[in-house]
Amino acid sequence: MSQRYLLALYNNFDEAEAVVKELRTADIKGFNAANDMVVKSPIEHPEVEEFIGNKPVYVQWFTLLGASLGGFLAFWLISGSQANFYAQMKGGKPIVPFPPNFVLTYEMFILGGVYITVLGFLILSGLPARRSPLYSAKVSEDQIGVLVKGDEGSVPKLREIFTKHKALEIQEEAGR
Amino acid sequence: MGKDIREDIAWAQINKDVLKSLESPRKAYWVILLVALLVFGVGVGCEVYQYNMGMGVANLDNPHVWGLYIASFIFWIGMSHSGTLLSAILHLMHADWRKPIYRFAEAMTTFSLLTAALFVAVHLGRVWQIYYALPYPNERWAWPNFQSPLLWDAMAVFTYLSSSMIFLYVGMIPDLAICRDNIHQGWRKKVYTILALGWEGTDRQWRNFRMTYLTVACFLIPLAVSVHSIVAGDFAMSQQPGWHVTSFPPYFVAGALYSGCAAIISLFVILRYVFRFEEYMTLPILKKIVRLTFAIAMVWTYLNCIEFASVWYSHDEAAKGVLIQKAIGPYAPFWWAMIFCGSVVPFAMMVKKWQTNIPIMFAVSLLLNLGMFLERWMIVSPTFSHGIYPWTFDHDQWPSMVQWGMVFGSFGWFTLLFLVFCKVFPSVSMYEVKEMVYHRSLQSKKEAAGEELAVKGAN
Amino acid sequence: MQHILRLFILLVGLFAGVGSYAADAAPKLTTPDDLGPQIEQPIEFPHFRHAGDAKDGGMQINCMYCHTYARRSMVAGIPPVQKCIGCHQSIESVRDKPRIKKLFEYWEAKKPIPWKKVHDLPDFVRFNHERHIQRFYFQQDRPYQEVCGYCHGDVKKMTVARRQKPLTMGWCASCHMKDHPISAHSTKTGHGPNDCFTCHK
Amino acid sequence: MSVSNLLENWSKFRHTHPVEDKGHPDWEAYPSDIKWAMAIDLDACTGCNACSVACYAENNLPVVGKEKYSHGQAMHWMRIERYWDESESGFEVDQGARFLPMMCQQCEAAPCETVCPVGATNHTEDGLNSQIYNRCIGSRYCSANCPYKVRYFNWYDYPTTKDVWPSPMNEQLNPDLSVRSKGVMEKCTFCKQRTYVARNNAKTEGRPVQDGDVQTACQEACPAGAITFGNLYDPESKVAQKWQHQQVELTKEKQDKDKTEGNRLRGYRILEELRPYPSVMYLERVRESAV
Amino acid sequence: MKENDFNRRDFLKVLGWGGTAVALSGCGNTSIQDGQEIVTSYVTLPSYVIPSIANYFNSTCAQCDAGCNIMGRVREGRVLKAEGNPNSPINRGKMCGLGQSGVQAHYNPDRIRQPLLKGQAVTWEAALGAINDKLNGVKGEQVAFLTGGMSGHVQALFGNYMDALGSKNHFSYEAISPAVLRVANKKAYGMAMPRYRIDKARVVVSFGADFLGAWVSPVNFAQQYAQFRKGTRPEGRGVLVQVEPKMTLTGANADSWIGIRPGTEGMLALGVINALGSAGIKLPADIAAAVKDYTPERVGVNTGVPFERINKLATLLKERSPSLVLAGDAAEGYVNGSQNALAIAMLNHVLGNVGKTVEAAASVPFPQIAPTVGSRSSLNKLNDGLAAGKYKVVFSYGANPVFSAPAAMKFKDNFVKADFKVAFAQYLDETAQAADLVLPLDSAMEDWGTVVPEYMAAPEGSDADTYAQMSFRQPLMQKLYPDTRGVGDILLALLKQRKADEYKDFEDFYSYLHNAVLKNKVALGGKTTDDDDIFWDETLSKGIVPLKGVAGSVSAKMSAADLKLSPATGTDTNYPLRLIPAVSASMRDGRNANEPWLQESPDPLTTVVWDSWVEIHPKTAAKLGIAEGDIVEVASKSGSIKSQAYLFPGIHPDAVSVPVGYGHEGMGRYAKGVGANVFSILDPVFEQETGELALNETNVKISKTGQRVIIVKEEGPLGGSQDGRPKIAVQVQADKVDLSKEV
Repeated sequence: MSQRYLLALYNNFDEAEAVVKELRTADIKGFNAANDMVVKSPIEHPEVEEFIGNKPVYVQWFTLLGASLGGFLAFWLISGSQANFYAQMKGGKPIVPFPPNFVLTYEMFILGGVYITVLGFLILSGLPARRSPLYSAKVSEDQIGVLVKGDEGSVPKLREIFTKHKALEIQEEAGR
Repeated sequence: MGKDIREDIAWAQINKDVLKSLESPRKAYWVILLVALLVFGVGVGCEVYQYNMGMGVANLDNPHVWGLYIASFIFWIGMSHSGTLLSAILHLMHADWRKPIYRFAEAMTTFSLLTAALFVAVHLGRVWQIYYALPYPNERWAWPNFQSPLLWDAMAVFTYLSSSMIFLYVGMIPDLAICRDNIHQGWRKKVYTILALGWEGTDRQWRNFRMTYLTVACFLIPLAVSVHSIVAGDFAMSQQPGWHVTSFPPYFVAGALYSGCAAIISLFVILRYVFRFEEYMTLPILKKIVRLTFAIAMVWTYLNCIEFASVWYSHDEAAKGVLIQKAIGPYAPFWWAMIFCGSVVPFAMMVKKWQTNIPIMFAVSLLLNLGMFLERWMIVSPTFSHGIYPWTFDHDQWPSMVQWGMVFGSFGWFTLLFLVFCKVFPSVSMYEVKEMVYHRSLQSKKEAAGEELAVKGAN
Repeated sequence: MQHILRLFILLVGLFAGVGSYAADAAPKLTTPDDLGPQIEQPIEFPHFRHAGDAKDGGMQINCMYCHTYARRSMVAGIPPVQKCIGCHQSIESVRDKPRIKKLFEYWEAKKPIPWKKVHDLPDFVRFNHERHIQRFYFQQDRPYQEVCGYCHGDVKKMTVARRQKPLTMGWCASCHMKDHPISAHSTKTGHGPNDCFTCHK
Repeated sequence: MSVSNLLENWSKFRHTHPVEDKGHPDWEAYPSDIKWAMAIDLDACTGCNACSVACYAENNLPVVGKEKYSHGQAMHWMRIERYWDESESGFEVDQGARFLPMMCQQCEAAPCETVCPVGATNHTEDGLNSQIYNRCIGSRYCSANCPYKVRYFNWYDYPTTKDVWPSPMNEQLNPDLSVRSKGVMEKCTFCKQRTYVARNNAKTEGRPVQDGDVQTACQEACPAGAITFGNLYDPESKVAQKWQHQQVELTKEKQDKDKTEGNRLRGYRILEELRPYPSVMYLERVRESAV
Repeated sequence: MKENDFNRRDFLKVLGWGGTAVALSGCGNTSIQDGQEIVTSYVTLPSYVIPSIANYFNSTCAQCDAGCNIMGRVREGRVLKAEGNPNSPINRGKMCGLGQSGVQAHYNPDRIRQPLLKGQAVTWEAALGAINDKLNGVKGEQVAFLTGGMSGHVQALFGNYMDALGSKNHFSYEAISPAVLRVANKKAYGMAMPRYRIDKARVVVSFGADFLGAWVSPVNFAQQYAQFRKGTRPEGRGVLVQVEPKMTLTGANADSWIGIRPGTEGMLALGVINALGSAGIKLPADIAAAVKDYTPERVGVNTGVPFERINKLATLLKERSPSLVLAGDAAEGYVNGSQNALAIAMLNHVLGNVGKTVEAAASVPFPQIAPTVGSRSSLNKLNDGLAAGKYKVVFSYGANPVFSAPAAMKFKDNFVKADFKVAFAQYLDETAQAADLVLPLDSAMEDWGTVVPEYMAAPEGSDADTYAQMSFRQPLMQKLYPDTRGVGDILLALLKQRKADEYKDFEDFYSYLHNAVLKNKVALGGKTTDDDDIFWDETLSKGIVPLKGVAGSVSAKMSAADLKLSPATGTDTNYPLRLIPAVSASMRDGRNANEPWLQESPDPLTTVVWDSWVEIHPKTAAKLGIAEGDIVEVASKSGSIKSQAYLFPGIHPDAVSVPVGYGHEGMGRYAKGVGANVFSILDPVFEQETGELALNETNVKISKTGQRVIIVKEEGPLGGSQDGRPKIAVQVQADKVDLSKEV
C-alpha cells in the first residue's frame, strides 16, 4: 500500500491544536497519530508538546555522559602527562598537583558537557536532515504546519479533518 | 519614553524587517566598516613591525614585562561576559525583554573572545612557537605546564569560546532556516542551507532544542564565571603586591559584566541606527539594560572599595605601596579617570529621563568602557612599576605607539567581525521575537479577559 | 532506545581510546631508521673500508681511533689531517687513489678539510659524547660498534656517513628513560638524566 | 607509559618540596647529592661590578646600548644594587653606601616555575632553577611573578642588532651556551655550563663533586672574594659550612635563630617571608659605630 | 704545555668558523639540517688541544698599569674570556671588570687595521719608510717620544731606540697617575711605592685613596680589603675611614665617610696628630711643634669636619694599632697636594705604622726593564717644547694627550705644529686623529711582551723584602688582522732602520724576547743546565717570573721640617664650586671607553650608564634650583661642558664632580659622543712641588640650560631607598654580631 504525505497549514496554534487533538482521537486506518504526525511551528511552543502527546527528551543523558567523561578524561590526561618522563618539580609543588588539575578538570567538564549535549541534540532531533516532503517556507514564517503520513486510503479522511479546522492550505505528495 | 515592541506586529513583518538588515543597512554601516578596516590595518602593521623587531618596540621592559596587551586581553574577555549574561542568565530567569537583543550580545561574546585570543598571540615573545602550549602528544614528549594559570586561561578561554560559539550557533539554527527559506540566490543561500542543517521546526526538533538550549545555558553561566575568575587568577595566584588579592575573582567577574553591559548599550545604539531596528530594539529595552548596568556598576564599585579596604587594612606594605602609587604616583591621572568613569559616571543612569535618551546613554556607555579599559590597565601596570622589590621600581615606563596601535587595532578587528556578522546573519532573533510578541499578546488578551495569569518577568 | 545506548558505548570507547593514547603515548622504544639525506663531502671517506668487518674487506679500526675526542670531550671531533697522513704516508699501495691524492693535496697545502656536518643537532642542544662513551663503552663494556651505532647507525657499512636515526628529542628521551645497568658487573640500573638543563644549553 | 608511571609512583608525584624531601622527585634513580647554593658576604662586597662584567663575558650577555638601557631593557643577569642609609631627612652617607649583588636566587620553591605555560623553567635535580631558552615562548609570566625581578627578556633579536656583537666581537661568544634570540626569557644559571663540566668530570672519575671543582664566573672574578658557591649538601663545602654557621636553613621560611632576640649571626635570605626558599644567603653588611 | 713554538702558534689559529656559528644561532633553529654546517678540522693539532675543552694561557692584563696576571680561556683558537691567574701575588686569580673587558679591546670592531698615512691606508713598508725619511732629516733632539707607562722588554728596546736616535726627549705621560704620591712617598718613606698592608691593619684611614676602585693596584687592594674585613683575623675586623670631598667606591665601603672641604686633607691629618698627642701618644718634639696650631677645634672649622669626629678618629687610631693611613688622588690634586700627602704620611709615622703596614718593596734587578712611570708634568714639558717648535718628529704611544690634556694647555694646537707626528694606536683616538701617521697596534691578546708592575705585591710566604716579579704577555690567539703589529715589533723595525747590524739576528720582537729571556735564564729562576725550549715553555706557561729583587727600605723617621702646609686655595666668587674630576674604576682616564661592557656597567655609586653626569649635593642643587636630569653647564675659567645633573648625597656641598674618561670625539662607536670630556675644562693650575696638574683645583659655576633628560641609570625612581622593606640590603652594627667564629 503506498503512502501519502499531507501538509496542512494553520494560522494559529489554537487551530493546530484542535486538528492535532482530533487526529489523535480519530481512528483512521493506515494512520498512526503517535508516529505519523509532525507539527511544525515557527516558534518554540511548549503547548505543542502537550497536545501532541508526551514524548520523552533524552538530551540530558548526553549531557551527563559528556560532562562526566570530560571531567574524568581531563584529570586522567593531565595527570598522565604530568607524570611522563620529564616530570620536573615546579615551584616546590607536587608533580601532580590537585588544585590546577581540578581547575582544568572543571573546564573540561563543561567543555565535554556542552559538546556532547549539542551532539546529542543533533542526533536526537535528527539533524542534519534532508528536506522533508512537503516542506513549506510558511512554517518558518508565521504558520503552523501539520504534516501527516498515511495510507492512500486514509487521505480523504485526513483532508476532511484538516479542512474542517480551516486549513489555509493543504498539500499532498506521494510517499517514498 | 518610546514605545515597546508592538504586540500585534505580524510575524511575517518580523521576518521581513530582520531579513532586510542582511541586505540594506544604512550608509553608516559602510563608513564604520571602512574605519574599522583601517584601524585594524594599523594594528596589523604594528604587529608585523613588532614580530620582526621583537617585543621591545612595545616599550615594555624588565621588570615591566606586561602592558596593554594583557590589559586588553582582560578587557576583551570581560566584554564577552555580557552575552552570557543576556542569553543564559536572563534566559533562565525568563526575562523576555532580552529576546530582541541577545543575539548580538552573544555575537559580541564570541567576537570579543576572538579578539582576546588575538592578544595572547600579540603578547607572546615567540608567537611562532605557540604550539608548545598545546597539549598534544608530540615527538618532543614534552607537555605544557598544567600548573600555569596562563594555561588554565587558555583552556578556559578555549572552552568558553567554543561553547559560546556553539551556543550562538544552536540558538541561531531556526533563524538560519528562515533565512534559507527567504533568500533564494547567491552564496548566502548555500551558506544558510548548510548551516540550517535542515531545520524545519518540527515538534521533535523544538523539544530537543529547548532542552539543549537550557542545558548549555546552564553550563555557560558557571563557565563564564570561571573564565574570568581564572583570568583573575593570573594575577591573584601570583605573589605580586596589588595582585595577590582574594577578592580578585568576583571583582573581575563584576568588572566583566559591567564592561559587557556598557558595550551592549553602545552596540545597541549603533545597531539600532545602522540596521534600522528601532522597531525591535526599543527604548524600554534600553531602559532595562541601563538599569541592569547601573546595578552592576554599583556592585563593581563596592568590590573595588572592598579591594582597597582589604589592602589598606592588611599589613602588607608593598601592596599598600602599590595602592598609594596608584592614587598619587605616575598613574594617578588614569587611576582617577577610572574611578570617575567607573563609579561616578554611572550615576547618570539614575536620571530617569536620561535612561532612554540615546545620545546620553551612548556617551555614558563609552565612558564606562573607557573606565573599564583603564581599570584593566591599572591592574596590570602599577604593580610592575612599583612592586615588591624597590630597586626595580620603574615609574617612567609608558606604552609605545605600537602597543596603542595594537589596542586600537583590536577594536577595529572586533568591529569588523561584528559588523560582518550582523550583515550576514540575523542580529535580531526572529523566532524569539515572535515568541515574545506571541506570549505578550496572549498575556494581554488574558488580562483583557480579566483572568489572572502568572507571568514571570524580569521586572 | 537501543541506538542511543549503542551511541553511548561508541562515545565512551572513542574518548577512552583517544584519551588513553594521548596520556600514555610514549613513542615506542625502537630506533627506527630515519635516513637523512646523502651528503657530499670534500673527500668521499670510505667508513666501511676503515671500520668495516674483516669479512667485508674492512680493517675493523675502532671508531675512537680517529674520532679520538669522543671519550674525552663533548664532541667526537673530526680527526686532524695529520692523523690521516700518519697512516697513509706509509701505505704506498693506495697512494695513487684519487681520494688519497686529494687528501695529500690538503696536507701539502696545510689546509683543513671542510667536512660537512652529518649528525647535526640544533645549536641549543648539548650532546656529550664523553658521557655516553664512558657510560656504555667503559662502564658497561659494550662493543663500540653498538655504542656508537646506537645513534650513528651502521657506519661501518657506509661510505660517507649518513644519518640513520631520527635524533629527535623524543628519540633521545626514549633511551634516557630506559633502565640500563650501571656497569657490566652490576644488576643495579639507572636511567639517563631527565633534567631539561642537562641537554639544553 | 606515563599513565602506568603515574599509577606506580603516585606517592612520589605527590611529594612537595623543599619541606618534605631533599630535592628532585626522581631521587631514587638520582639520589640528590648536589644542591648548588651561594653565600654572598655583603661586608666584603665592594660594589665594584667585576662580577657583573664577568657575567657578561661568560654568559653571552648582549650590550644593549644607551637607548635600550633607558627603556630598562638591560640584560645584566648580575646587577649591583646601591642603597643608602635612610633617615627622616633623606639619605645618610656617613657610613657609605650599601651594595647588593642581585641575581637569580635559584629558589627551591620558585614562583616563576609554576606559572610558565610551557614548562620552560623547572627545578633541576641539583637544585637549580633551569631556564630552557628554546622552550620559552615569551609569555613573561615568570618575570611578572618573580619577587626579585631578576629575569631578563630578550626584547630584541640581539644577535642581529647593530653594535651588539659587531664582527669580530661575536667571536668572543662562549660556545658552551646559546646566544638567545628575541622573545626568550633568560636569567642567571649559576653558570650551569661550568657546573655541568664539573659534574661530568667527577662522574668520569667516579667520584662526587668536590668543593672547588667549580666556580661561577662572578665568584671567580670577585676581587674581594665575597661570593662563595658550592654544594650545600656537601658538609665539607665552604658554602655549607657558612650556611650552617649562620644557622640559615634552606627549608625554613623563618629561621629559628630569628625567633630569638639578639642573635649574633648575620646570615639572611632576601624576601624569605614569601617562601620561595632562595638558595642564596646574604651576610649582613657590618659597620662600626665607634666612628 | 711543552710544545715548541711553531705548534703553539699554529694552534692559536682560529679553527674554522664553526664554533662561532654554533654560538650565534641560539634558539632559532629547531630543525636538524644535515650537511648544512661545515665542521673544519685542524691540519695538525697538539695533543693538549681537545675540541670543546678550553685551554688556558697565562698572560698579563693591559687594561691598567697594575699588571694583573691573567689566564686567557681559549677555545678552538678563540680567546673567550680573561680570568685571573691564581698564582699571581697581585690579583690571586681575581679580576676586575676593567680587566675582564680586555677581550673587548681585542675583539673591538673599531680597531685600526692598516697603517694610515694622512688618513690613507698604506703598507707597513711605506709607513716605516716615511718615518725613516722624516727622521733622517732631523737631529736627535728634535725627536720627541711620548709614551704611557712602560716596562719590561719593550721598555728596554725603547730605551735602545731612543739611544739610537740620540734623543733624550722621552716623555712618559699618564693622565691619571699617583705622581704626587710617588714624590711624597719618596720623602716620607724613602721609596716611591712601598707595599701597603691593608690586610694587616686594624684601621685604615684613607684620605681620598680609592684603593678599591682606581688607585694603584685595586684588585690587589680589594683582596687585602677582604682580609681586612674578616672578623676571624687575629686583629679582628678592620675599620675603614675615608676622608674625601666626593665619595669614591672606597668611600662607599667605609665605616665612616668624612666629606671634607676640598684641599684641607693635610690639615685634617695634622689635626688628628694633634689630637693623638693630646690623647697621650708620644709625639717627637718637632712634630709636636709642627702640629701645635692644628687643634681639632680649629681644624674642624677649616675642614668642615666636626671636631668630635676628629677626636673620635684619633681615639680609634690610638686604640687600634697597627693602622694604615693612605693618601690618594683626592688629597693630592691641589696646589699643596704633596704637602697634604706628606702630612698624611706623617700620621703613619706618628702611629708607628711604617714598617708594619707600610712595608718596603723590592725593585727589579734589571733597571732597563723597570717600569717608567708616567706623570702629567712630563706632558707640560713636551707641550712647552712643542709650543716652542723644538720638536720636528713626535711619536706617541699608549697616551692620548689630545683628549686628556686640559684645553687651556692648547696641546692639540701645539701638537700639530710638529712636522711629523706618529701615533701607535689601537683605535683612531683623538691623538691618532691629529697624527700624520697612525701605526695599528696588536691588541694585548695578540702581542708579546713582559710587564713589571710598579706596585710590587708579594705572595704569601715569600721573602717579601726581595720579591720582585716580571710577568709575561703572550698572544692568546692568532692575530685578527694581518696588518697590525705589536709595539715591540714596530720598535724593532725602527731600530733596524738605525742599527741594522745590531738587530739583524732578530726576525721579530718574539725572537728578541726569546733571546733576551734565555740569555738571562739563571736570573730568571732557571738553571744553566735547563733545556732552552723547556725553560721557555715553562716560563711562558707560568706567566710569572719571580725575580730576586733589590731590597728597599722604608725610612722609619720623618722630619717635620719637610712639612710646610700651605692653606688650601679658596674659591672664587664667580666660580663658587669646586670641580672634582672623578676617576671611576671602569672608565679611568678614558682609554678603555670603547669597550661596551664598561660603558654598560653602571657606575657603582650613581648607577649611571652610557653618559657622564654632574654630581651635585642635593642641598646645593636645591639652592640652584636644579633637579635630577637637568642639563647643566659646568663652566670654569678655561671652558665649559654640558651634562646631566645627578643629585648625589656623597659629595661636599661646595663641590661638584664629573667623571673623567667620557666625551671622546674619536676612538669608536661605543665611545664617540658619549658624555662630556671634563679634562677639557680643567684650569692649568699645578701642584707647587711636582708640577703635576692639580686636578681638583678648578673652580666652576653651574647653570641650568633649561633642558631636562631622564637619566639613563640602573637605579629606580626611589634612588637608594629600600622603601621600608625589612630585609634587602641589611646593615648591622659591629657590636651586634659575633664575627670572630665565622667560617
